[in-house]
Amino acid sequence: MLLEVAGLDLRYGATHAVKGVSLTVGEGEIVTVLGANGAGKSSLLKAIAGAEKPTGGTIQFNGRDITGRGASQRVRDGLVLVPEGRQIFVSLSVEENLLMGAYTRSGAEVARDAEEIFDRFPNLEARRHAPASVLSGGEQQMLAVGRALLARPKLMMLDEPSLGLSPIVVDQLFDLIAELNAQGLSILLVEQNTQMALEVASRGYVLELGALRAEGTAEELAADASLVEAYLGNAEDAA
Amino acid sequence: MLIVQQVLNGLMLGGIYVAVAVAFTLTIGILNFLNFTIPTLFMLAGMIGWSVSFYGLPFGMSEPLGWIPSLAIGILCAIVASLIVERFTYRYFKAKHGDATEHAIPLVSSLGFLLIFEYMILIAHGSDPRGFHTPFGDLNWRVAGLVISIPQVVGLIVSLAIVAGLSVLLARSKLGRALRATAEKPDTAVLMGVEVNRIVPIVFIMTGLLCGLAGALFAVNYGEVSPFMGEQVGTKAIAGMVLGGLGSVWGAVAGGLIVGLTETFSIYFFGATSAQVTIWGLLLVILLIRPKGLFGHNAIGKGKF
Amino acid sequence: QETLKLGHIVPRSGPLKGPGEPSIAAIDIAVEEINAAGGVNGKPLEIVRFDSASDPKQAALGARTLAKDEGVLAIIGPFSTGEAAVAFNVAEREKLVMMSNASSAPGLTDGKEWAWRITEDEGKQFTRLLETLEKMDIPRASAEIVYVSDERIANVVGTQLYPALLEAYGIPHGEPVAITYKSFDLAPQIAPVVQTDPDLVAVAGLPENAAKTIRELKRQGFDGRMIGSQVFSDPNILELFGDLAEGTTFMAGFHKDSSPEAAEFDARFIEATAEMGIRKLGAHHSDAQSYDAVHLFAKVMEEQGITGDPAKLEEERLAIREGLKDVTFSGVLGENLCFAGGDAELPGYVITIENGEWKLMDSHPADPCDDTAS
Amino acid sequence: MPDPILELDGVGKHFGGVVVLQDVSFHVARGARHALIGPNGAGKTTLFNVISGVFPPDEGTVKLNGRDLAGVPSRRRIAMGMARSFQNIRLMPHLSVVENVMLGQHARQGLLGQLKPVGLLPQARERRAALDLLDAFGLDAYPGQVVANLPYGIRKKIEVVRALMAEPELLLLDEPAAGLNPTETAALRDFLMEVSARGVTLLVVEHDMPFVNSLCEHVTVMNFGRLIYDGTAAGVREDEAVLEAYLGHRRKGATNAA
Amino acid sequence: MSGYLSGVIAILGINVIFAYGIFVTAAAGQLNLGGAGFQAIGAYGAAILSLEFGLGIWAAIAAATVIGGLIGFLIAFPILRTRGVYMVLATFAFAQVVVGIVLNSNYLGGSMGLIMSDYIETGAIIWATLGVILFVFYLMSTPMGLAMRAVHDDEPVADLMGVNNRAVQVAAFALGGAITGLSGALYAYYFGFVEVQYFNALLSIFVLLYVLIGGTQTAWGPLVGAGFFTLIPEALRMGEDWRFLIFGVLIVAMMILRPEGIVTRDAVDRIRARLSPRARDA
Ligand SMILES: Nc1ncnc2c1ncn2[C@@H]1O[C@H](COP(=O)(O)OP(=O)(O)OP(=O)(O)O)[C@@H](O)[C@H]1O
Ligand SMILES: Nc1ncnc2c1ncn2[C@@H]1O[C@H](COP(=O)(O)OP(=O)(O)OP(=O)(O)O)[C@@H](O)[C@H]1O
Ligand SMILES: CC(C)C[C@H](N)C(=O)O
Ligand SMILES: [Mg+2]
Ligand SMILES: [Mg+2]
Repeated sequence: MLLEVAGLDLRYGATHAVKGVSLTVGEGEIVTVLGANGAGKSSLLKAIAGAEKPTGGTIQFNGRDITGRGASQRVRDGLVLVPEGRQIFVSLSVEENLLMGAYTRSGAEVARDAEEIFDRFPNLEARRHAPASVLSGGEQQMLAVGRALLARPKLMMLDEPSLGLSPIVVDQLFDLIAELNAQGLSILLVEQNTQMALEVASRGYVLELGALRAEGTAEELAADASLVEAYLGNAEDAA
Repeated sequence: MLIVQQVLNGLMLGGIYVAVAVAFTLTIGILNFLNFTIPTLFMLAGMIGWSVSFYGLPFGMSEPLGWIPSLAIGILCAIVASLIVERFTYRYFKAKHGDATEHAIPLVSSLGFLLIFEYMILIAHGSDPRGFHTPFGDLNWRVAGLVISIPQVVGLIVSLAIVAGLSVLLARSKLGRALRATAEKPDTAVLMGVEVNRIVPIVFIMTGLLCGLAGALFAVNYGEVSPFMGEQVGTKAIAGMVLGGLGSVWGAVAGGLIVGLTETFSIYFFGATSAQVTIWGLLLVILLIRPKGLFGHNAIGKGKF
Repeated sequence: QETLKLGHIVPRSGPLKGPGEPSIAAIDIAVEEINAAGGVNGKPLEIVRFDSASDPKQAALGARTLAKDEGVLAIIGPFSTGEAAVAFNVAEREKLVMMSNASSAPGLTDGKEWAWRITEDEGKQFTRLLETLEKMDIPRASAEIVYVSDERIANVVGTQLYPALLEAYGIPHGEPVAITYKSFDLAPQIAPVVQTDPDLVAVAGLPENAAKTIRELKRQGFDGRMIGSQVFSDPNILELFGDLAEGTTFMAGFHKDSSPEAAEFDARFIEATAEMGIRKLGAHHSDAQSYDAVHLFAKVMEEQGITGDPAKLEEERLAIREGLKDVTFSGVLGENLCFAGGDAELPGYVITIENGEWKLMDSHPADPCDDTAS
Repeated sequence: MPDPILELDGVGKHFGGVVVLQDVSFHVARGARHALIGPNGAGKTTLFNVISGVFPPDEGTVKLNGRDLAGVPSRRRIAMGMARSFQNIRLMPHLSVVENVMLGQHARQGLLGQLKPVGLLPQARERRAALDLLDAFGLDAYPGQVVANLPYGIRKKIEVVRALMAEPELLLLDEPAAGLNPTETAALRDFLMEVSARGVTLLVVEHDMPFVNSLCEHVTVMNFGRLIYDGTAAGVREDEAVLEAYLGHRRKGATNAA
Repeated sequence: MSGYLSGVIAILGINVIFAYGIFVTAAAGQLNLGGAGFQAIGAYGAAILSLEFGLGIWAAIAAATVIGGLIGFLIAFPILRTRGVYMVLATFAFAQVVVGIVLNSNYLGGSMGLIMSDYIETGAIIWATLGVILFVFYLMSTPMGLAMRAVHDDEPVADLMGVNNRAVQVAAFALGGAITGLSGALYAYYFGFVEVQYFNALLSIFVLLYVLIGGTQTAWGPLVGAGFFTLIPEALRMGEDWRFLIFGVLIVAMMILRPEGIVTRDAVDRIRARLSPRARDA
């Protein structure tokens, strides 16, 4: 297993946001975490990334216990989080934001990889030297994803990457996820676009009020009527 | 002749302000942190330098030392103090939610340190100014009836050299980028792999070094140090920094020199107490016309809707 | 009540800490002497201190506290003109004697009943200096004035006394040049002063300011004489001025060689301050004045039969004031000294620095007290 | 179109050399549920900013209820009946949830109302109104909390509630469903249907096409700052230009146009 | 009441009022590092009105308050052109100029100060303090107070909510100027002396610290902050210079432990909830 989280617990003062969650992500796997607003998905990812200090449990990455490691060290280990809400650096230019993603790397490849991102997201190319603050919401999201890709991680955790992206770009994004996965990148994905998430993922977990409510293969989850009712919505309802 | 001499006096006085103004502008520009301990770092270098040259190292570790090693120790102490400030102010400053007064948090702790350092020195050495003696009889250069202070000229040149280096470093390098990112969103910078606790201290080391050097030059030049020298130079340096525009290193250079000249001529024409009105009045007027100073950049905004 | 309580308001921090704080040692020496000899009316003296931090308001607060809470019989201090000008109002309100030990601006006690001081007026002292200069025919064709504008006493002296007195002695002078207490770079102010090449530069400022002034004067090539009244006349200026001090001439209200008692006091004082961790080269006139103030109070209290009984506090405070009115006293300051109005009449010593030493150039006896002036 | 509430006529906007809006003209009918869609960077949010007065258009006019808004300061527009939410959540971080919502009432209170000590009166009408609206959105668990730490989806909803608190005639919503899961999205849609039934006109920017399709009867599509489609919701699924630029062909039968 | 206690209470009262003057602008997002300047205006206003124009105590205090407000109003326009740290330093510059003008004016006593002919006792200050506290609590409970806090958090959004940012900020400055002016007038009458050196940069810094350490989120902040700052040094009085050192350490510790100030909304809500479970949603 690439990532093994066991009994992870996270409290913010009185709020018990994550309650003893265990999950695994295998080498080359795409795993998704689903749940309602406030279920604790973002908190879980932040704890795995080291941005929040868990109050219990252990995290193993690449066969090594990283529970006590700092967030920046985990990036060096190859564990990267694309945080919720974009979090781009508005005081840096678009290009500088991308390069920040490659902070732990150096060499000529970085520039090449950056060009590749620009090729994929022409909107970014057009604003390359502009301050990132002028980007539209969706463009900022593209930038956030592109930035994470530049880290060349082993495991990428994406927190609602499709937020604010137009349908075409969502498609592109999920294609990209599949493509990267094919190249060996493992992915832990939190998505509100549950149908697409379950389409690309092989396995999934469902969180409710901080605790694991269900886990299984994507097909199992998609077929679970009670889950569909609570989180996944159903096609007729939406149509 | 008197006028020429006064222009020289103004530029040399401004030279002292420049180094401190640059230190201010660095921490504001890079870390968005108005670090009020900067004047005390300047003072620490001078006072500790004096103390070592007068009493020797503490706990009887040495006899009084010569002026060069004493000032070197003073500068070192300023750097260490600056690092202590980093440890207890900036490191605790996590911009959780952006709002108009957020820069107040480290600012307040830095004011706490201002009191701590100033009163530590006052407790140790009292409030009196102390003479600082160098072996040079006369540190002045007299040409054509003009008196020019050599340490001040050296100080100005050193400041300018450091400034030139810094401005290139910050605008272009990976370090500069990481620092700016950290200033804006420390939590996110960490997620990029930035070791915030390693790179932020670099800024504080530079700050300590700049202030320390300025403090040492001050001691040599005026042959005197005092626990209040920081306040004196600090407020004017702030004026210089604001005049130039926050975060603009060359702006701080220009601002520092403008303040020096303004002060000198204000004193010359209207008397000692007039400088306060002219310097700060000029600042207000300039802010009225250019709310971001002469060479200021746009401040970090919240981004778009 | 076991002891007779006197208040002492002293600047233990702020700009006046340097000259002001050592008065603690001077007062303690006197108290020790008196108590060792059996106290006053059989009771030991006790000093209750309050730190004014060189701040007039703190001095006033201290006066109020000492008067109301501590029930002191009288107060020594506050130290400086700035502090006294404000705190004296409290003395009037609370009705107890306040004896300032250093404030020397003219007119400070005028129209007040409870405000006293055991220092000599700067105007009188500077007049004595000018007299001596004239007597000794020291070059004085022209003068410039440099003063510290944000210290009350220096400001009064620099803007009012020096100009008037220099004129009275026929010495032309330029517009007084202000420096501020904390200015470090005096080049812009001093440049025009040196330009006129005066014989004398009269300085009004605390020792540190005087030190800076002389340093800048010399740097710019001044070769005349720096003079001053009492404001910077601290024995420590020898160290503070360094080798630039030579020839500086000024007034002091105390001189250790004026009497054997004075010399003994000076020596004990240096020891006592050293114990406090303060390095003094000798007693400042305000230290001698503080020392004598304690003895003076002891004398008056003895004469008035003060008991320190809290029930009689009000009347005993009044008795002390009445006792001061026609007292004469002797001490380290001089013999048979007295008060004219609220102000003590004290001698003045003209000091010049020669070969790195204080040298007595001339001395002026205390004026006699004129009973009609008040 | 009969009685449009909002009329845009030839609106243009550029930042420096970058043209962001170009000749945008369309109307929003009173009482309509109108969607504004388009690719990322098409200029939708910019158009919202122009309508709400964050910055003036460089060209063209914006009319609300027939009145030209040129020169009307942004803060007046909410009192004229237009309220909006924000794509990047902009709640007041130091205000509690209920205070954030009460801020929505600001424009409706006169100077005297501004001086009523609402905070000292636990039963004040202003507070009750805010609490009731929060209840209606299922947010009754949160009123006293500071918003900063709430989950994204919750904050997104509070934004909508705050805008509604202004009792607008025209409600501009910038991606209200972003960050909501399908079930919550459906609930939001139902709620907006109710709001619409009360006569409030909706202009919604949204990328969630099932949501758009089930809520709005009229759709305007932008690309590169220009209008490329303005018509019925049904028609947009057949429009080749829109498919090309925005929806994409591949999954058109599946998720996007469900 | 003992003399010492009444003295401390008077200073506390003056500081509390002063802090509220700064708080009112800080609550609306404007950090005023020019407190000393505004207080000097009140103090010198009262002094001149009483010494030169013979106004009675209360008339002079009221007039000084109005003058403070007026100057706050006028200076708001240029100062509000700047933002963030620039504004902090513009207010600082303003105070420096005010003090500089006093310093250079013989009419205002220059650096020698003015000695008042009348004085007030602690009781008067206590009443004034209570009045100001009640007023600010009232203000912060109104929609206007809410608007001020909204301006503090996010100006552009407040604007779109219909808040007239400019008016709120100018009003806050005027009100802050008036309250600060009041504190200055009381100061002048209580100490019987105004001297310009008192109104120095450190004073501006201190009063801002009262407010920021107390917390800008609720009207309790300045009360707690000014109380803490006035009383702790008194409690530490034995230590002389040490007390400021300890004080500095406390400031740093405070910011580490409670970066948003001693009193935050959360804290107030929690206390209130404990006191009356009914008002939990307040
Ligand atoms: N910094 C924080 N301090 C206090 N409570 C927090 C903090 N961050 C999150 N919480 C609380 O933890 C719980 C879980 O929040 P989290 O953001 O992880 O939910 P989520 O599943 O990501 O929701 P969403 O889908 O809306 O993003 C919520 O109740 C939230 O209020
Ligand atoms: N101040 C500015 N300077 C330069 N370009 C800008 C500025 N503001 C916006 N833009 C550009 O204008 C375009 C439109 O932005 P806008 O935010 O309106 O897009 P949008 O349609 O809302 O997109 P999204 O769906 O991604 O939110 C973007 O490409 C953006 O980069
Ligand atoms: C000791 C002196 C400097 C005090 C001075 N004589 C004064 O009146 O303030
Ligand atoms: Mg989340
Ligand atoms: Mg948008």
